[in-house]
Amino acid sequence: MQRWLSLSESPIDETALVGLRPDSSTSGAVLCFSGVVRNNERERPIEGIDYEAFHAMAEHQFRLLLDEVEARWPVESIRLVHRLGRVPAGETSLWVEIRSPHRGEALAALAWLIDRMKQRVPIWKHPYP
Amino acid sequence: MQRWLSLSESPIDETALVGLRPDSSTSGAVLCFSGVVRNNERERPIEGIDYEAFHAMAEHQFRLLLDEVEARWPVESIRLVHRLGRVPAGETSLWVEIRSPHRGEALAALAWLIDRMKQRVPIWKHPYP
Amino acid sequence: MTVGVQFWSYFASVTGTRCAEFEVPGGSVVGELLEAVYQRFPSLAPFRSSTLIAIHLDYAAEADLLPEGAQVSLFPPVQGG
Amino acid sequence: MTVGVQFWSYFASVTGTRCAEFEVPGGSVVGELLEAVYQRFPSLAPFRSSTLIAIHLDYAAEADLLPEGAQVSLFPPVQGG
Repeated sequence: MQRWLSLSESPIDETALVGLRPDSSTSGAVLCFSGVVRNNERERPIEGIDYEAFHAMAEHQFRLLLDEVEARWPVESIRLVHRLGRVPAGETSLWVEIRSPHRGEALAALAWLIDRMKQRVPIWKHPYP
Repeated sequence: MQRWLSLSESPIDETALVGLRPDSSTSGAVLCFSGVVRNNERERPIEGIDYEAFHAMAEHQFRLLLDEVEARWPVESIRLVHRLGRVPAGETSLWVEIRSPHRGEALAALAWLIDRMKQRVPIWKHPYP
Repeated sequence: MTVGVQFWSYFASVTGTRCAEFEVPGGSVVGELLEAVYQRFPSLAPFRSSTLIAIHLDYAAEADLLPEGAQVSLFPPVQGG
Repeated sequence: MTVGVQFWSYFASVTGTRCAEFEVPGGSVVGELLEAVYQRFPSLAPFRSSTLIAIHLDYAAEADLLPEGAQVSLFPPVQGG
């Protein structure tokens, strides 16, 4: 399984990421998830979210999760970007792309990966202002 | 629910589609699926697939499915493009984007929509050569 | 009344045509039209159990009444995506 | 032995610091370190049941042995995405 992981304060350029997708004619399914910061948190309006990470541990935990995805599903590649620092509402904080031969395993792997990320990867949200 | 549907023989420009995504800071989840033509069909190598459609009925059936998605899930928008005619292996034949407040409904709606499409929308695959 | 029938996907190869017209009595149902179709195109009959039927743009069943001026489509299982 | 402890997210506000050092006997387990942490930072004790613990980059439990030179992290539930 090819993997590409990035935790960065830079905005996530989804157009560029899609443009850089590696060619493959063996994967029939490409599933892409963008988590966008909403303009409210528990029904109170917010400007954005400040993402704090224990960076080294977050990378390590992401790698463990990717190992587990690889063991469980026939996924050909995963690209994952998590933005850190201040992310204004309307911008993307998480971008995940999964390629697999069929859509079923991509859907299952994506749902599992995001659920687990929210339990295991040390990143915290601080809404502002 | 906003909707945008296109059945066309033109290649699907995913980068452009992502770039044209309407802004929204109320939707936390954007899920995007690309169905890519594989270089084999039932384990025999192929160059590509020629997609035949009963065009008017396909559009009508897609609209009925989108009506049902709208009734079942709090989806904010769906954009769907199905390519017709000859699609070489490695190129995208189906592109679907679903925006919703949370990822759960986007995942459920996407899985449902593609399953139903494969039962209801009159499009047929003719592998070549 | 005259009913137009279109054949899609490999049904066009099986019948050798993309469309045909049939005369059926007013008040006929889809199943009665199918009998006339299979009489003219017996090679299509073996596909009957998996045949999908539409009147104009909507799916129909064999028991459905044929409206005046119906355009019927017959096709094999669909496979978009 | 000396154990470094880091506090993440609002645990840093609760303790008023991002890191602290503790002296514990060799052979101590994580739970024993926690007792020392809560003694110095009693305001952190109410969060004990939801506190996540890591030794270096891996999750740990209260019963785990503290290795020599351990770097321990304490933090509230994570919320990436």
